Amino acid sequence: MMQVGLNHFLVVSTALFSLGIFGIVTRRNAVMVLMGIELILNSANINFIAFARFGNFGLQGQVMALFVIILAAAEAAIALAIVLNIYKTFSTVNVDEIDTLKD
Amino acid sequence: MNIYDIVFYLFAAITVLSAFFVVTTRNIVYSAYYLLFTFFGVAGIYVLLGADFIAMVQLIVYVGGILILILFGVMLTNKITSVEIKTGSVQVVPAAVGVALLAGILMASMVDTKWRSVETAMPSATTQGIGMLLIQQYAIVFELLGILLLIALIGAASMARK
Amino acid sequence: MNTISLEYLVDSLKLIKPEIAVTITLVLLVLVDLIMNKNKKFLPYIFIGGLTVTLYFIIAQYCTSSFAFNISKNLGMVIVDPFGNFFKILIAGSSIIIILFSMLSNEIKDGADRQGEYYVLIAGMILGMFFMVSSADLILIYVSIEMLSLSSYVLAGFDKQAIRNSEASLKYVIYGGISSGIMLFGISILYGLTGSTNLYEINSLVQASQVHGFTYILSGFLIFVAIGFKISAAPFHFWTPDVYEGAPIPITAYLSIASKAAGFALLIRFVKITFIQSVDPNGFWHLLNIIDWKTFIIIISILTMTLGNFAAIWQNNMKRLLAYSSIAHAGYLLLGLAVLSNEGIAAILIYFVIYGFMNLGAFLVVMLISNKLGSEEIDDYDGLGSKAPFLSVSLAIFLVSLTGLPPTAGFIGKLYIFLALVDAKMIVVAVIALLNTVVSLYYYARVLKHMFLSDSTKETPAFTTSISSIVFVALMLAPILIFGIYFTPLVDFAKSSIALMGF
Amino acid sequence: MTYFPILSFITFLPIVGMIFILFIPKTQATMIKSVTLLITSAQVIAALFILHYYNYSLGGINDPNSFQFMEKFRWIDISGFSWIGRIKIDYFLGIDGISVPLVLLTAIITFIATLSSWTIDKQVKGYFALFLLLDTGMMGVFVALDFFLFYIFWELMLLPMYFLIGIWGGKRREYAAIKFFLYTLFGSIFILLVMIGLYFSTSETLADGTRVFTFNMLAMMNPHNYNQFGILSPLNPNNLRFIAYIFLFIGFAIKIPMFPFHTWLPDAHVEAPTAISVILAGVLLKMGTYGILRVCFPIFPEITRQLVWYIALFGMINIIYGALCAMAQKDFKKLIAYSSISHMGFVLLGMASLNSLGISGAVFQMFNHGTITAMLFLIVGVIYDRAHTREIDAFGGLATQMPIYSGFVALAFFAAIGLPGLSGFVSESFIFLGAFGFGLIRILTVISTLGILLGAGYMLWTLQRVFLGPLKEKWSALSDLTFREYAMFIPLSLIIIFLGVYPSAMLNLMNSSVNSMVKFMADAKVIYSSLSGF
Amino acid sequence: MTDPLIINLALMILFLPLLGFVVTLLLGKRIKAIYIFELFIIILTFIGAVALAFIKLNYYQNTDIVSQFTWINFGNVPLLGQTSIDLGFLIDNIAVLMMFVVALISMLVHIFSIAYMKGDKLYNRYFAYLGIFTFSMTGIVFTHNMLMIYIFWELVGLSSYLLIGFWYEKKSASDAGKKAFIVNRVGDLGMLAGILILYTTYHTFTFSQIFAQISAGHLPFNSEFWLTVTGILIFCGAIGKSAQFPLHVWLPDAMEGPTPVSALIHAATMVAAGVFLIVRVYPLLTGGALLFIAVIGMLSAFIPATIALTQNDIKKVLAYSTISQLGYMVMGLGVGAYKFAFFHLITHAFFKALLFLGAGSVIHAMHHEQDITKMGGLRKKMPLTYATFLIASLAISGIPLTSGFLSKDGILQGSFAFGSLTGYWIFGFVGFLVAMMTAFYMFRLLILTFHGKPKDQHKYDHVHESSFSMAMPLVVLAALSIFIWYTPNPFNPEQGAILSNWIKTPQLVTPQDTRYNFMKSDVPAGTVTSTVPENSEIMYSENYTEALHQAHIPAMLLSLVLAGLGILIAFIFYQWKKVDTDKLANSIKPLYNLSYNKWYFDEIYDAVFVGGTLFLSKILSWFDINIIDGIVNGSATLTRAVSTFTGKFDNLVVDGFVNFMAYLSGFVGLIFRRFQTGKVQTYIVFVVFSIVILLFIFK
Repeated sequence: MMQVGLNHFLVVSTALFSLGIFGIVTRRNAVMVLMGIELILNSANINFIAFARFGNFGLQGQVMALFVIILAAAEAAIALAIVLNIYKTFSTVNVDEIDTLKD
Repeated sequence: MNIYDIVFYLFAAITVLSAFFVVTTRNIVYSAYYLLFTFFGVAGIYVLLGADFIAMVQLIVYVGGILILILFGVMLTNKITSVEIKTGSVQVVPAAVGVALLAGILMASMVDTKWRSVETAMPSATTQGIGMLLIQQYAIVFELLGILLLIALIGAASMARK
Repeated sequence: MNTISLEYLVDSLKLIKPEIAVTITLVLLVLVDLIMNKNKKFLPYIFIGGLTVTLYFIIAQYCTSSFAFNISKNLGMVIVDPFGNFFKILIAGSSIIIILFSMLSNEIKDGADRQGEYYVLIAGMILGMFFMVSSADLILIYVSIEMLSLSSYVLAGFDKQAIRNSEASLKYVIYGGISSGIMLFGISILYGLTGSTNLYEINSLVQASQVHGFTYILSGFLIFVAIGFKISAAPFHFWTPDVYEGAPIPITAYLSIASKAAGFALLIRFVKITFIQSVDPNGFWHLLNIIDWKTFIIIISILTMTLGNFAAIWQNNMKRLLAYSSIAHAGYLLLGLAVLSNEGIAAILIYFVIYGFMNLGAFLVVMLISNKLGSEEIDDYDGLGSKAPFLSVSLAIFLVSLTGLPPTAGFIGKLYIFLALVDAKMIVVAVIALLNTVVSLYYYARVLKHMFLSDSTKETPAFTTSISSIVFVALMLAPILIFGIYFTPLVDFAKSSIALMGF
Repeated sequence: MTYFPILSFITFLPIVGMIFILFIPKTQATMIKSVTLLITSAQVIAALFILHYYNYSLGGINDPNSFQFMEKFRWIDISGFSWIGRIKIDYFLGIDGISVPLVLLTAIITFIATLSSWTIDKQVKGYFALFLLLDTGMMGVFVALDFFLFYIFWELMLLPMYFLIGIWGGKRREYAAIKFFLYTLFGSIFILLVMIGLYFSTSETLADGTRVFTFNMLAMMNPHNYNQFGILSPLNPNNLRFIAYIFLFIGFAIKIPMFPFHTWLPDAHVEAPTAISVILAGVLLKMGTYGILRVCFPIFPEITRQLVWYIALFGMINIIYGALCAMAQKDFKKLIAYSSISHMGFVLLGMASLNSLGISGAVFQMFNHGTITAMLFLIVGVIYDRAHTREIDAFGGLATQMPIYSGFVALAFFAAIGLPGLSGFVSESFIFLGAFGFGLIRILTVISTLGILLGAGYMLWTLQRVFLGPLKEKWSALSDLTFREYAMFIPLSLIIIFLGVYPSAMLNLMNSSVNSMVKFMADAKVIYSSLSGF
Repeated sequence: MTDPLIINLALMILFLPLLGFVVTLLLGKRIKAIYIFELFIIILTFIGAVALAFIKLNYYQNTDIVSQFTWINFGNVPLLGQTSIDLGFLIDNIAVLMMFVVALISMLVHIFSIAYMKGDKLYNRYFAYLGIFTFSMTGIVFTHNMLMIYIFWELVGLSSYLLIGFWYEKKSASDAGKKAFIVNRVGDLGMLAGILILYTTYHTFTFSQIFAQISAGHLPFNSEFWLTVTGILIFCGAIGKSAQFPLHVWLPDAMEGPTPVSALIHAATMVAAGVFLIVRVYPLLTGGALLFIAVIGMLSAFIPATIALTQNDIKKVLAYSTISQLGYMVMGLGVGAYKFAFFHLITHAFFKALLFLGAGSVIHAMHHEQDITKMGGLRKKMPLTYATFLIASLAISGIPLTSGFLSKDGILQGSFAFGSLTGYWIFGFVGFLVAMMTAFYMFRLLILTFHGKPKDQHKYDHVHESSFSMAMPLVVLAALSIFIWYTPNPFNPEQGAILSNWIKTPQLVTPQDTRYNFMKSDVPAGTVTSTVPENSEIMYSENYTEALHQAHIPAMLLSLVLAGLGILIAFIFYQWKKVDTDKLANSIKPLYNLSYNKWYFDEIYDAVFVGGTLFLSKILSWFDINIIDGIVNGSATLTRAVSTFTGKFDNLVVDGFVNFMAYLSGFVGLIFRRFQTGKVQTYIVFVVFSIVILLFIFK
């Protein structure tokens, strides 16, 4: 195995990203979908920090990651509130069953 | 193959594998716990990348905040009494094809690209630097995030109150 | 890294007075909502007052062209320029209209006890959009998009009773979450490629570097996903019909105007600043040869307008129809960008003003009708022409304007887009767009048909419209008719606003 | 020059009337009708004034100095677009010998149609408001000299027409209305595109010496006003003028309507209320041929010369095809509609001749077709009002029951057949004479003459089936014309007879312009061939 | 050269009947006796015509009076200069003679009609129509240009239409009117084409100017061939109007009109307009065109004559005889017997009008019975009618002392001479044959009607001689059928003023080498002046004059013998019944049927032209609805193929009908719609795929 470098981190982040998307599109449970989103955000964060580290871009990347984490928290809060709301109205949180609005 | 590498592979494996389980396990609660491991793995990677502060934040916010939130979500949207909280998957095949294609493209281009890469020493403490950036260059973003959190608070409350 | 003194901050604050005004309004709304627990009818007036002040600040600094929150001597996080100000006026203006709108809406009235949150969240959206149109930094862009999104997720599900509200909200949040996630990933790649998040800096760095082109394309497209989501460009539009149908009408209207405008402003800024090489004297842009934005946008726009128009033929729900129509309009607007010239931008700005009036007007009438009929189904509009002549005729004019027939302003908007296209010799694209216009006539005319041509099958009494509604509708109507005949001021306004900071 | 802006007056008077009507309570139906009648009669008077002060010796066409009653002022002027020059749109009205007959026609036909609309009792207010709006649109098209303005007026009449057919029409009105709407919009987008292309290819020098892009149609007619690199500039070797011409032509041809774009017409006519059919056939169709004559011909003379054979060919097809289709119809109104297609073919044929005789014949035919077909539709309307059917075979022997009506019918039918002494004859013979005089389209002309044979065939056959023969029992209660109907038929009849006997009254109006046009087209051959790219 | 008196007189003659028409038509409902006004007008017209003829023939015998005005001015036309269309009069001898005939017969028919039409509910309108006919006919006669000929040509067509269909409640009448109009239009198309060629070439409609240019060597499309074609095309108008083969089918049907109308329009005047037209354009007819005219004339003389042999309807027989006689005239013109042809026009007008009026008298008396097999023995009850009818029959058969003998003999003589000069004996042969047949069927008619025993006793009992107003015209016309008015010598018409001084064969203007050999000018080529002297006599070659002279006696004798033979056979068959006609008919069944069924012209035309047109129009209409509209509207196949969504679509978009574009749009829309599943995760899959596709496109 070669020396761990930037690409290794990128591979991890890409894998996380892909798994995140996969989770979002396949899991029926809305909460699981939210987990997928978190995965995506994490993958981007890895990118930021890895790039900053290996490209010597300074701390910008880390600050970015910090912001993303905060945003992720906010988003999760709102999203969960919405999911709870859905649960109240539909009595289910299975995303694929919530399709009254369609053509 | 030094320690750094081994640790990296360890964390990478934890991260990716648990992420894989997150999106495949039928039991939601298990999923949530796998997510914990993923976050943990990511935090480890942050450490490997010299982002000590971010790693901490990752643990605190994600594990301490978001994950708990998600668990609450799981609990509130399912009947607690049922032992097995399971959920199915939909459209696995098209999703797998699509995601595989996308992942392939991403991987290929990520690996193929000649990134700007400079050999630098592992930065020491980053907290101060981040702090400076937050109140200088990124002051506006920082402030904005404050308002954003307020809005998120109000929004979530409003939603929940409904 | 330069140390930035406090003075810089203070100077910067002077430049973001509109944003500050919005923020203060926001806080004020929160406080008033808390203090005056029972009586919430002052909230909208406070809000309007705040926005008026905001508008004043925008106009006062209209011609300023400057950076704020500098990270170095001549680079900043925030750009204050006429282009951004134009969109801020658009956003603030449409916000005022939406607030008035909300005061007339039954849906919002039903959630009376939560009106405070409603207005606060709208203020949040405004703030997000203001930063979207004026930020020069990808981080700020991302944060502002999130700010806009988070508020609108909640607002889309604001109505208590309606099931569809919750659903709209859920779809919106999932869709929005993943698109901003994808964008973030794109941003991270771009950051990796250039080492900066500042658009201007990226521009110069890209010009200097010789990195793998495909990765740029990758990052560009991934970033476009979230913008495409905001402007509901195909194939990222899927949320639009569902959310538009599900959300309360004022919010639908707001999403179709303000949110889209902010998205466009962002897109234009992103494409132009990040990838520009030079602007020739004729106003055409020469972009860096790393991403073929022109082809990309043409494909997207043709896809968008075609999809929007053709799918709209089938719609039975007025809101959904207008949703598709707004998708189609996004397609037309994208054409203005596809030209990659200042003229195209001018066309977009002109179009946006007109589009704002006509689309808001259409939604307004739909809402007023919905208030009375309790339905947005087109079939229920049968015989409306005789029952509510004023509303029907107004809606007809708005729809005709959306079709783009003279002498309504909608024609002027389209005209300028086509002027830009023909000037750029993109004839085939122009023909496709024009044919799309014909298709669009089809579904707009269907509404007209139901209102005027079909006799009512149901026994619904004729209904009266309150004076305030009539005045409001008439106010929306006036610019449609006036700009259709005399559009000099409009064009002058747009023309003076195409200057982006730095170009 | 300061004089009364009569063209604006005649164009916008109906809009004023419309606004006025909007303030009349909808219960006051008679008042609404009276106001409309007042407005339209004022329009007729204004048209007569125009006629009176019209200078017969001025040519017009491409010479701005010989247009009359010109009104020109800057409407939109946006300077400072450094990269595309100034955007300048003029409010530019003016008439020459080609538009004068049509202005007159519009005034007369709208007046007649107002009378014919008297029986409308459903949503009277809306009807007359739209009617007047339509009036403005039509009038505007004939007086506008700025392409942009022309286009605005062109589109302005779409919507009222849609509603007038759609709301007050027959059973399948919705279908007919949307078909009309889609077809014509489809046509007009092509016009729009070419208009924009021309805008970027033409510039005109202002008083202060600056050159600006222009929508001025007269400027577009002069090849020296074109820019070197405009896509529709004859100076540009790679120009797209040919395609643009086709686009423009199709845009106008849909309105004529020219085969194979004609299918909207029978439907529209059959479903439209009588007055609207009258307007549609009387004025609206003329907008297509007028557009070709006013826009296609002088702006693209060299392409016109290339394609003239095809124009004549389509004219011929229209004539024969329309006539044959008319023959097969069972619905009286549809028959008239197809005959309209056939007659409009003559106009195309005449225009294609590119000589004075043919073009004056074409313009004259526009006027005559306007009056004659209007009368034919009124005739159908009268019978439909009484019998509530238009099935030709349902009738028979009406001449006995309604002798005076039948007299007018005979007049109109024979005018449509082209009987000498009635106006249709003069224009049709001029068209034949002109077209035959142009060697290129001679054969087509000869084939087209079959049209007058077929015309006689279906017209007389109809006359026989409806009016001759024994009276059917069920129609023995039909009453003859009312006073109002007299008022519609008599003016039209007088015009038809007068112009049949003394066509100079109309031809003198247009002689100078037609001659200028012919001269222009002939000169253009030389001028354009001397430009690069040819 | 104008003379105000003559021109004003001509104007009066032209416009008086129009005034009569307008007044009578408009006041017809109100004032019952308004027909008297029309009568008054026509008498005035007649007086005017007599005065005109008198003045012209006495004082201006060799001068043609022309007067014109500019009708339409085209101003300064590019490439052509000042251009205008002039209308005007050409009053020459032919015109005044023709006018006299028209006015006289018109007046007589007016008078005849007073009694004949009595009691008709549209009595006044009938007179109004007669008025407009007289007006139109006068127009044709007086005009000096092709355009006006065409204009009035159509107007006589109109009046013919109106009068044939006068009893419009009868389907056969309105059918006949329609048929007449349309068949005439067919001929007019040719004429129009001829006019188009003339105008295109000469930019004028005026005869004299056209002739001048032709004689100056300016030919249509610079080709003699086209000059011939032009002549033939103009002749097409005459084919229609004069009911020549193959457009003769309308005339028998036109007998549906009132009988006086048949006398006026369909026997004496209007149908002769075709001959008049040839007379007018005679100078520009080339040898080829004349030969064509002769052939058509010959066929038209022969075929209807054979048909007339077997017809039983009194008016139909007369109608076919009219066609046959017109064919004579046309043939006469074609073989160069210009004078005699025109002369025959005049004489024929009188005796044929007389025959028709006589027939009218009979029909009136027999209560509108027209079948001669049901008549008989009327001689005794209607002696005056019988006498006049007999004179007319003798005249048409060409028996000496009648006018018919003079003119018909002339034509036969001309065709005889033509045969001897050119070798085309066929014209002479057919001429004589027809002369015999004419005599036969006329006397067959006479015998069956007036001789023998009455077949329908009941009707016979009610028969009585006609009243004065009906008898008077018969007498006048009978008088005019006697030779004395035309020539002092009953065997040589050339001795009368009418042939020697009044009718003059015009100078040809066609190029020398296009003429018949015998018509070639003796003046050497090149010396022909560019302007044709007005009223100049044709300069035939010597040998023509010689041949004509030689043909005189043989032709006369032969025609006499043949006519006598025809009469004799008629008597044998019908009077003395020596031969069983039925048996004879059976023995030559095919021929008899051919004749009896009018050579099946109507059937063939109906099937081919009428049926063909209707079929074509049906096809096209189907095409219009299903294909043209179908391309737009969606063809049936497509409808079925996508019928699953048709139902939905119909309700959703324009009810029931869908046009193809809408179909397509709808279909595309439907596809797009499929994406909108309502499942947000599916959307995201789409997004992912879109990104992948876009990346592939732009890679």
